[in-house]
Amino acid sequence: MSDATSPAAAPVTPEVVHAHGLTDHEYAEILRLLGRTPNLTELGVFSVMWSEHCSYKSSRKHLKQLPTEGPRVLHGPGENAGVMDIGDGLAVVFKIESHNHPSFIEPYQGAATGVGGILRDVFTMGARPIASLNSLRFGAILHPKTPYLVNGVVGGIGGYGNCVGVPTVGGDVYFDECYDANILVNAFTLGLAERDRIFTGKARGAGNPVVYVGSKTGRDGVHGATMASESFSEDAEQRRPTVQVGDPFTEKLLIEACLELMRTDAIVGIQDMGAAGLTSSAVEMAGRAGSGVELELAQVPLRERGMTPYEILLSESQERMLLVVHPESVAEVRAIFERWDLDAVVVGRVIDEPVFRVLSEGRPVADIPVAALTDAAPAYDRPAQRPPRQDEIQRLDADALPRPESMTRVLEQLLGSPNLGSREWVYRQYDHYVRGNTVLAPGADAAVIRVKGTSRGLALTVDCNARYCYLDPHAGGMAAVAEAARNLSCVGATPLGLTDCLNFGNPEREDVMWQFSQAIEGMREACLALEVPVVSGNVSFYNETDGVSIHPTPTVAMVGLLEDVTRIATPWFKEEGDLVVLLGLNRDELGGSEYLKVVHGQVAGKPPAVDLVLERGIQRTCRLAVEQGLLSSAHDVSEGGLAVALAECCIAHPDRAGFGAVIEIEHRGRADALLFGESHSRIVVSLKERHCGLLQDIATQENVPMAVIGEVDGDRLAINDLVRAPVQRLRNIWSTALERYVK
Amino acid sequence: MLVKVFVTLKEGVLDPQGKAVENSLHSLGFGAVREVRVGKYLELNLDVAEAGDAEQQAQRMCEKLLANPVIEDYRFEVSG
Amino acid sequence: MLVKVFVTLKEGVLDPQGKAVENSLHSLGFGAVREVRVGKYLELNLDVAEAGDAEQQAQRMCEKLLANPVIEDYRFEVSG
Amino acid sequence: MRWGVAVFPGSCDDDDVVHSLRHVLGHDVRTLWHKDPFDGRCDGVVLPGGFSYGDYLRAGAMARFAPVMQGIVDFAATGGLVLGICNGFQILCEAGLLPGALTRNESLRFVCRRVTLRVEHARSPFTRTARPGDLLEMPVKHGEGRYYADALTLDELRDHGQVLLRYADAVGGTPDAANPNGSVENIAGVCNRRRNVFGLMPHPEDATEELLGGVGGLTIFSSMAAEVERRNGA
Ligand SMILES: Nc1ncnc2c1ncn2[C@@H]1O[C@H](COP(=O)(O)OP(=O)(O)O)[C@@H](O)[C@H]1O
Ligand SMILES: [Mg+2]
Repeated sequence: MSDATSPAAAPVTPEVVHAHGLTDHEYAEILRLLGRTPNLTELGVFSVMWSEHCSYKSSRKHLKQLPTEGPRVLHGPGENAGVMDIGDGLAVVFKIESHNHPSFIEPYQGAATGVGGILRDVFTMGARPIASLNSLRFGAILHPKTPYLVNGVVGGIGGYGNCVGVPTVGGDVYFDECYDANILVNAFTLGLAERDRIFTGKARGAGNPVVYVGSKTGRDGVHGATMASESFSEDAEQRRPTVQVGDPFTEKLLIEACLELMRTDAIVGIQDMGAAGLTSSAVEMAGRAGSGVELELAQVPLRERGMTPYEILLSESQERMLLVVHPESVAEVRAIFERWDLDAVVVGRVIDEPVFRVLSEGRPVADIPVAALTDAAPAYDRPAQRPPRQDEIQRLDADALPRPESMTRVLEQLLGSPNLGSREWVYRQYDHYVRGNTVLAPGADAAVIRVKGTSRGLALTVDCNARYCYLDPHAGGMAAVAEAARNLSCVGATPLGLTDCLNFGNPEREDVMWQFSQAIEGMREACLALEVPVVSGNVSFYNETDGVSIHPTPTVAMVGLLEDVTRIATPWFKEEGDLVVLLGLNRDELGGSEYLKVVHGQVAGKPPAVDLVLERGIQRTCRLAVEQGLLSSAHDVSEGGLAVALAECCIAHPDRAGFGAVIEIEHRGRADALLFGESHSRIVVSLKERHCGLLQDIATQENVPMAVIGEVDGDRLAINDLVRAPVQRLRNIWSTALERYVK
Repeated sequence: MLVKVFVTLKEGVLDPQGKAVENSLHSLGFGAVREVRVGKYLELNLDVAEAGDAEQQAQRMCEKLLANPVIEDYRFEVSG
Repeated sequence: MLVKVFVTLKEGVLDPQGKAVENSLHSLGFGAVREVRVGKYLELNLDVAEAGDAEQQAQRMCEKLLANPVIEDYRFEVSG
Repeated sequence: MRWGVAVFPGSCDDDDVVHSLRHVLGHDVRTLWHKDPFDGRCDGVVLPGGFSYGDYLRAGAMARFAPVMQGIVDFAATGGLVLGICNGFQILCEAGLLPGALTRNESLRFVCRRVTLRVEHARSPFTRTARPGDLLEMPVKHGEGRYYADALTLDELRDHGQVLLRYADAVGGTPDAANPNGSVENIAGVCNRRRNVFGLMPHPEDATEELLGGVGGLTIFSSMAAEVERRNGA
């Protein structure tokens, strides 16, 4: 690939074509569209624009299945981020994105630049970023590389997010050997904008100048977009020079300068330079407007000497934006960026002719019809096939499982396990208070931030159980949406919309495509039933190493609205004497549980099934009860099952030791299934006895089973005659679980 | 044996720290400053007798821990 | 002129980073390592003709910005 | 009360300070842009938290040379009240307005959590509405907050009652466990000998509303306001 950096005159041979990740068929199509042979620079442009990452060529057909409409949706997928109306003339702008492969190569910088990238997607639309989430998947906790990766990634997310002054208010972290050689780092940001001042990436108006702002261009990440679209192999670590380094300080200046400029009328269109840098931002802006763009590379601010047009066009240097402005505003743009000590340079102009034309000191180096790069990009209907071994995976002989001697011991083992232990070690490294809106910091079912100047609040969560998706991608996709909505409902928020990051293996494999289409179908059904539109998202394929795929991981980040931010619920018990109530049904589903994995070393069975009607009823019941001020606490049952959920109610208070509880549940089946089965649609609430009747009324109306299962009491947790443990002991085990491994 | 290790960013890798120091030095009036790069400097004592042994260990320590080969270069000196 | 600046923590100032590196090296099997100190290493080009001038400027840069005298010592080398 | 809040490139908590002073306390606030000289026409100045100039060399090292700082130094020299929060504290130490230095947290990690602070002295413009031994709750969030001063300086600080706040536990003790960053003697905030310049690592501006988890930070701002009233009334 070394000759890719030599001048455009270098010959385009079949090897060069393949090295760019293009198939013979795709190359033939390029020849047809151009009516001539592309030069090397043009080939590079095609390769990034037609990469999976930019073109969504394998996923487009399936993504159309997702419901994207709703009364509050202002901009759905297709823009840099989704936009939703929250009333009072305000809108929220949010999106999630992956930075998986870069984070494996250089965890700190990979994660940091992932945060930087998603921030730009959000403020490019005119929104002030006010909250971030991150969703992380690492390999087995005992894998020798895991602590290094965890420390690097968490450090990078904090290092970048803290420095730009955007609070990181939540996220999730899981460990599983399927990610040993392919970790996942998905970053989410939410911004707040005025409803009528949303900016989009459109290069309108022939003659309008195209302005480059932000950091100078170096050779960083040349070919990042194609890397994100290729499988990993051992030699990936040799792609070293392409690592991007983040500069959060410059990003902070860029945010302030752009938001300041957005208060003027200078901007016609604006877009961040993300994957495939200058090329994709210019081409996408022209594509959306049906126009063309002409660039003069000699004007582009460069950090390194001797950069070729190829490198300038494909560089993924961070902290850069591309603007189209009104001609008379150029001086104003310059003045504002100078005030923030940033470069702002006119590098081209909008043209009527719909082509992407690039000059280098007046000499043409690329000339490609915009549509050839956008609309004409390949779209595949890749074959999908349920793998025969799926039946085998789903088989679980529960009767053959040895019965644990002590359920208390099992509970302790689970609370101290990497996937169920407290995440505090992670989120303590993130500033979750900056901007002064954080009502509920990490540690609850969802984060809550207030919206200044209104009585409203926003709730945020990110969820996905990839083990469920592996066992049954349809049920798993459904569960991811259901759980996210449930987490929002637990704090009292009504789901508004979601953004998803679909992390999958190699789409050229039939079983992966099957997983993909199944997961989307499951998500779709849950979105429809729970009335949550998908407003933005991201697809990350090729998460495999040497032919082994990760578990399908369709991460769902969901945003909810609270009309009154003072009316929220938190997971932990508040007062002795409160009754403990279970909304929902125990169904003894052990398949895919953390208990099976941790205690019996098995990943098997059918994952718990989601009954969407019940799910909807449970969530509404919880929300109404929070709204009416009936509840002292609310917490959903998820990984680890009922026993872990009850334990969390006792121990999850951020500063205090917590209360115990005495629980008596009627039950006839297996004790382990009762305690540790992960049936969906269950919420544990606590409340004053006098509120019980009112809660029962709501539950009856919503057709939701409800049972009083015990009382908040003392300083130990007791469940039937199965579990008996001091709260302090459980808390110690739980709160030190992660740091024991990763420190 | 005293080992001094110098860890610097690879050429071409963005050095925001260096850039910031350069800007500050300029605004403090040091106009002649060009290209500042900021790296790490480590001193460690090695309880071994032979310089050759120290060199070998230093080499391996740099490779394994002290420098991040993805973005950094290193250099070391061993002295009595 | 190339100026190399070494900034190290004063003796007596706790160096948790040095301690952490030392522990990591031990657990990687480098048992002979003693007393690791971590500091900063800066390289800067000075567009001046005279070494003496470079020395003077380097001195002032260290005093004013590059090191904090409450906690740090510095040292620099000027080369052609 | 008229406040000035300095804004450096990379300041992050400036908006939060302005919000607390203007909307929670109802005071007059203006921002002081780092490139502009400061005329001293304020009753109190706040240097907010964040990562001024990226904090790329040492936290606060570059900000002290900003044009606005000369005016703030002059303001302090005439007895004006200057409060440095987090990065502001680091800047004040770098500028020599406060003794000591803030170094990398002992854990080598950024730390964000609520802490309890014990008021050591109420005889200061920053703590005058409190009583010695009072406990205040507010968050810390920093990577370089380990206060360091040599033995001689520590003696002086003690002799002159300059340590205004220490990290404490729920009952007012000062065990290591209550210390989020390894600061010497659990020191969370110190003032100068003249007692008109104060720096602390915790964030009072993030603890001024019950909705956001408590009002422990109000003590600092209202003490300053009370001091100004006293001075003006006198
Ligand atoms: N990577 C992370 N960054 C920030 N907060 C996190 C992260 N991972 C987990 N958390 C927080 O820890 C708490 C527990 O997370 P999790 O167990 O995933 O919750 P749940 O099961 O309710 O979805 C949540 O408040 C979550 O936001
Ligand atoms: Mg939950």
